[in-house]
Amino acid sequence: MSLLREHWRKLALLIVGAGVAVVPLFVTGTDARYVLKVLSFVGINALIVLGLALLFGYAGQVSMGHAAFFGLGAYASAWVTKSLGLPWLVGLAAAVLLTAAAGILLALPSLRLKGHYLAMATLAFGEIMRIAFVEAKGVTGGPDGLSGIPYASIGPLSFDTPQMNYWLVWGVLVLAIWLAANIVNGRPGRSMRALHGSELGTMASGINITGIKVRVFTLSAVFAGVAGALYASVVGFVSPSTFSLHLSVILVAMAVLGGTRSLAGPLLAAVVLTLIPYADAILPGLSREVMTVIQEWEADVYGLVIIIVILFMPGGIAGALRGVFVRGGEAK
Amino acid sequence: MGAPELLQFALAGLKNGSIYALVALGFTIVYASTGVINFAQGEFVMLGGMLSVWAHSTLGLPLPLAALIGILGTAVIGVVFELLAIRPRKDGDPLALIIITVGGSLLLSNLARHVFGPSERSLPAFTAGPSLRFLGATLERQSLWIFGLTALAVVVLTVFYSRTRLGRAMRACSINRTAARLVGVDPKRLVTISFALAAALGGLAGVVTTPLTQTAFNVGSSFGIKGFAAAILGGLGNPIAAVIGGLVLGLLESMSIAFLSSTYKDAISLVVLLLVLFIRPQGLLGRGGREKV
Amino acid sequence: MSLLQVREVTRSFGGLIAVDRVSFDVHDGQIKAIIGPNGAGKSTLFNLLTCFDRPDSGSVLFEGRELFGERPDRVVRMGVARSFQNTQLFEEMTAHENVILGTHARSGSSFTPAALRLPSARKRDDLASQEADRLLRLVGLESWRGSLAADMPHGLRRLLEIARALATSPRLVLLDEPAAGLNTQETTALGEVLYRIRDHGATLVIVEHDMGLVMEVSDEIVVLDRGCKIAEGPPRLIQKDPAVIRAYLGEEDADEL
Amino acid sequence: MIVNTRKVLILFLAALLLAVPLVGCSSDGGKDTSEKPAEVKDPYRIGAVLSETGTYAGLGAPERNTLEMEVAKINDAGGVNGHPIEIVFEDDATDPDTAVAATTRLIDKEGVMAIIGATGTGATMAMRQEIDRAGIPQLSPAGGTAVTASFDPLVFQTPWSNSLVVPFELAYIKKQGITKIGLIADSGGFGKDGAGVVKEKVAGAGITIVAEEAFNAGDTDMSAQLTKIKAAGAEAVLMVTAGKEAATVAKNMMDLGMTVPLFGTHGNARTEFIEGAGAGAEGFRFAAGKILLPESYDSGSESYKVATEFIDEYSAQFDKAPDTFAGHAYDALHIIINAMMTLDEGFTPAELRDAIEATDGFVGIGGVFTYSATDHNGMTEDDLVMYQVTDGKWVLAK
Repeated sequence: MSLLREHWRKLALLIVGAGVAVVPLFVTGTDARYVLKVLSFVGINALIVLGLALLFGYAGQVSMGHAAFFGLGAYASAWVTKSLGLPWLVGLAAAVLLTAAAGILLALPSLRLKGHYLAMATLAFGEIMRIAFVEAKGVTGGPDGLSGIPYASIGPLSFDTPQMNYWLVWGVLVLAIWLAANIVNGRPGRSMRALHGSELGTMASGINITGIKVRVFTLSAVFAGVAGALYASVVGFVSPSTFSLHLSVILVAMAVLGGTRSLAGPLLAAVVLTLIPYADAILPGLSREVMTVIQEWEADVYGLVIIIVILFMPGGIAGALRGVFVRGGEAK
Repeated sequence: MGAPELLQFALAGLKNGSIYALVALGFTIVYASTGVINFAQGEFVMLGGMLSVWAHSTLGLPLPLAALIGILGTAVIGVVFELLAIRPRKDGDPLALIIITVGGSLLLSNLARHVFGPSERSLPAFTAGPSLRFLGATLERQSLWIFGLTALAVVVLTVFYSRTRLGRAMRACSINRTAARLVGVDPKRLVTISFALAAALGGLAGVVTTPLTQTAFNVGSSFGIKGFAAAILGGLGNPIAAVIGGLVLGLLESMSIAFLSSTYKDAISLVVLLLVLFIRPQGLLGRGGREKV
Repeated sequence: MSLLQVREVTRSFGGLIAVDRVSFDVHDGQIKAIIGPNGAGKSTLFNLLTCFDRPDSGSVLFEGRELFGERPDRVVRMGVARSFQNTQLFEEMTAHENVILGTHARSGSSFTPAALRLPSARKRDDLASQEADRLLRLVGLESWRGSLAADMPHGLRRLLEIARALATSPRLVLLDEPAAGLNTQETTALGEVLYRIRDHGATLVIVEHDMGLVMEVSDEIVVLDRGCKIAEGPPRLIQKDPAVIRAYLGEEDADEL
Repeated sequence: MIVNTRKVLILFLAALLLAVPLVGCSSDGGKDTSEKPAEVKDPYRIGAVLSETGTYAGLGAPERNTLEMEVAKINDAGGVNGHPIEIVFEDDATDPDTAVAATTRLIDKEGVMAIIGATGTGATMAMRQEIDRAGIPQLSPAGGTAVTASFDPLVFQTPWSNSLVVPFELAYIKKQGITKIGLIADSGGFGKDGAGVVKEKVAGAGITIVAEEAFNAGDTDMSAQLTKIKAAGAEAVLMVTAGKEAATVAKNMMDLGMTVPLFGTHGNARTEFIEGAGAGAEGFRFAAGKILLPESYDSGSESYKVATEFIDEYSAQFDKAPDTFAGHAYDALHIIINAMMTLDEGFTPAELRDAIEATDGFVGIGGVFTYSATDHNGMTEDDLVMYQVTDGKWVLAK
């Protein structure tokens, strides 16, 4: 049984990988560039939300400061590749190391805090970092930001077209999903589910709860940092206004809408909510008039969608999906 | 730096602090009845200002009446929001409700943009006239309104919580939701009342600050952050803690400007807030307590 | 040197002293029982020994190392496992998984090997799975391997929790009322399990109300009353100790002595 | 739990299967008339990336109003050489990456030949990568110095930048006999940019900064900062911000009993400031283009005619006088239109860019624009005047 599932998973992963890979071959119209750019943004958001889903859905923690990690990753790689002129992979490594360090430094003292106090601490961290992004002009370019950030490249391979950007972002995303799924299904995931079941029992099993939470927090910070590095090279421009509290809150909302103990739900929420203002990227029939109305009412629609989903889908998207799957005959 | 300047810094800090305190009070009230941080609290401040401006400038009503409309109108919106968006979620899961308030915040601020337009609006001062001078420092008349109304709100809330049956039921409810039912009060009604109260207080904050700062559809989030910070700094417990948190935050900011740097005043006060949380995770006046095995 | 040295341990709640300067030793390979009337402070002492609670004063040395001040999970990794009076199982997991979680104490929950599905992680998972199966057989639960903890009958849940505790490869196992709620047959089976555990090299401390079980399995007994140790010794002597009889007078258990 | 991974994968697969055909369709449906060689009556399409929502919504709204009004007028008058003008609006929600996606959509999906935008400096800068790639000209109504200081041959700017306004204003301040100023600026893009230029230029103007203070958007009181400026012995306060907090600064100064003059910049040329600051606005002086008071032009001049006509039409249509942002959008549009007028049928974006760069003496709302290969801001100090608030109205300052 387990072997069967193992194969299933490999096969499915292959199919999805292949599916993601071939999308650019189908997107060939005049607006291909636009569609691929939008899909790249979707992938970047999905990557951050994936980290938040691990943090919130499995470790039960909330971070209101993930935009700051996103920004740290973006600035780190932008600075290394643009100002220092070093290879992109070095920039990526800098983004990973910096966000990991910041994640641990914030997580260690913060995880003593519960609920709202943790939310406030991470929020404060996010705001402090935003001020730092504005003030550290020498590195960040201040409020004007850093422009002319080079495209990602690995050796001779340059990710300088929308197709390549798309492949890069979604390649990293698929890899991150694989990592996250392994964690969730492996020992750390089991420990986190245990924690969800009984905190005392978890301690009695000799499991270091704080250690796990710190690691999940750090991992989710690193996911955001990697997303930042991707963002910097895809957009070519980084400025402080992107990494706002508003973004942090929207990302958390996506994770919560997705539902707990699920990766699929939050990912789906990230994809759908990110696509709202770019609806015509996947629904080409939409007229300009409709798009104008959507853009005008986008923020209201966001708010409304958040309220309605949480009111009428108590388990989030994941809960609804589970319902469908169970009814679909999966129950043993 | 002389004594008059110091006093001036203190007054500036207390004025900002009182505004933060008013917003923090709203957070505290909703938190007490639901265990939820209401991210739409800042939007109540915005709505209070916007509605009173609308009543005063567009309808041409006298200022006191416009202020009343701002406060009561916001309270009504708070109740409607609770009935439509909070109450239907039966399990009362705090995190779900918090995210609902995030959605509410987005919705309210953008609806306000559609209704009132994107530009900033203002109100005249409650009492005209030059600012008061004493000991070499000055204080504008509107600040007295802010101090007075904040103090009044604290007194009324304290009396309400300790002397009235409804208030006591709300306190009981914050400890244990079934306890309220034992006292014979429907906890659902208490949640509605707490939203009405919090919205009215937010509206009040909006009305008294608009003559000083103007208001716009997007001012809610900055009020929300400061109020949330003040409520956490004080410790999410009682009205007094909220006010102390607000005043401490305000003074912290103005003293940062006085002795350090106005560029980093927010960073400085946030760092202090973080340190307080790391040392006293329950806030300055919050109840500690070990966890039970 | 004794495995566990309890020295002058005191814990009070408000004005009430729950554990008052209690001292005793547990030697390697022993089964030691802690008994006493309701409210004698047994559970409090138990929580103190496993660091789920902090004492006001005193010290507890395990293999010569101070336990007080350690986190509960570290104490488990040092070799002191426990069960709970109200079982703390992972209800939505199978019996097998519950026991596997105990093995995390030794082999950790490390992220990197798991995330990358390294061969070392798989090997460790296989070993953990085999170890869990072995322990399920040890406590006689092999037929319940795939059942959810939530679906298991009360008595078996206690055994499952013991198996999980053993999975942490402890040198000392503390069991909090393992026989509570068990029928005679189950209690006899439990006694067998306790012997088997000891024969595998672990030392046992049990808090227990069932005097039959206590008298049968324990090598030594500590008697607490109102927070104080009033007697310590082998079962035969304890049964005749006047202070113990006095403490139990008026309690229904006194007849059983 | 293994099942869960499978669900992740299945879902993604499902989403992809759904997305791929849709995307595929879009490539069929995406063919555009603008691809064909321009025929008579085919519209010329211009993109506009404006902040209609988000923080800068208050700025994006008048810009959009202006563009809609002006395009209708141009088309009623027969368009450009017979081609109607079509503006494709995008909202960047005051967010750089939304601006990038919007730009990509305008270029690839809508086939625009020039882009007006973005409202904010950050979004303007973010769009550059796409603009450069497509090689089409961009006219930005954003005021940041970086827009033209960090030079891009494709990017033009219509507002007075801080590097133009600040030296003009410092010279005026010096002329008042003031040598010691206190600087107060917001910590956002506009304030930082302006404060930087002020600090760079004071020495040359013979002025010293005795206190430098900052505030954040959303701050409710600046009296602490002003107290420091007062204590430092400043003879005047120079404020750089475009936010509503400007009114609070003016009011706080009055309430603190500070009698030294307050100077602002073109960022304060909004009626909302006077309304908000009330009595505190009295005597406030700032530099801006002549649009605020058309009578500052000779009444017979071309500038006067353009300005009064625009103000009258805008006021009639939107029941509100146009602010400077409306003016910047007006200029951006008309500079493009004028450049198009000079070109033959079937011009390329590169030719359009060259024609825009050749703009010489265009009389707009912000001033008279003359672009060159090195100057893409195009205005001079001659286009600026000092204003003073008197009795709640702008008048020319002495």
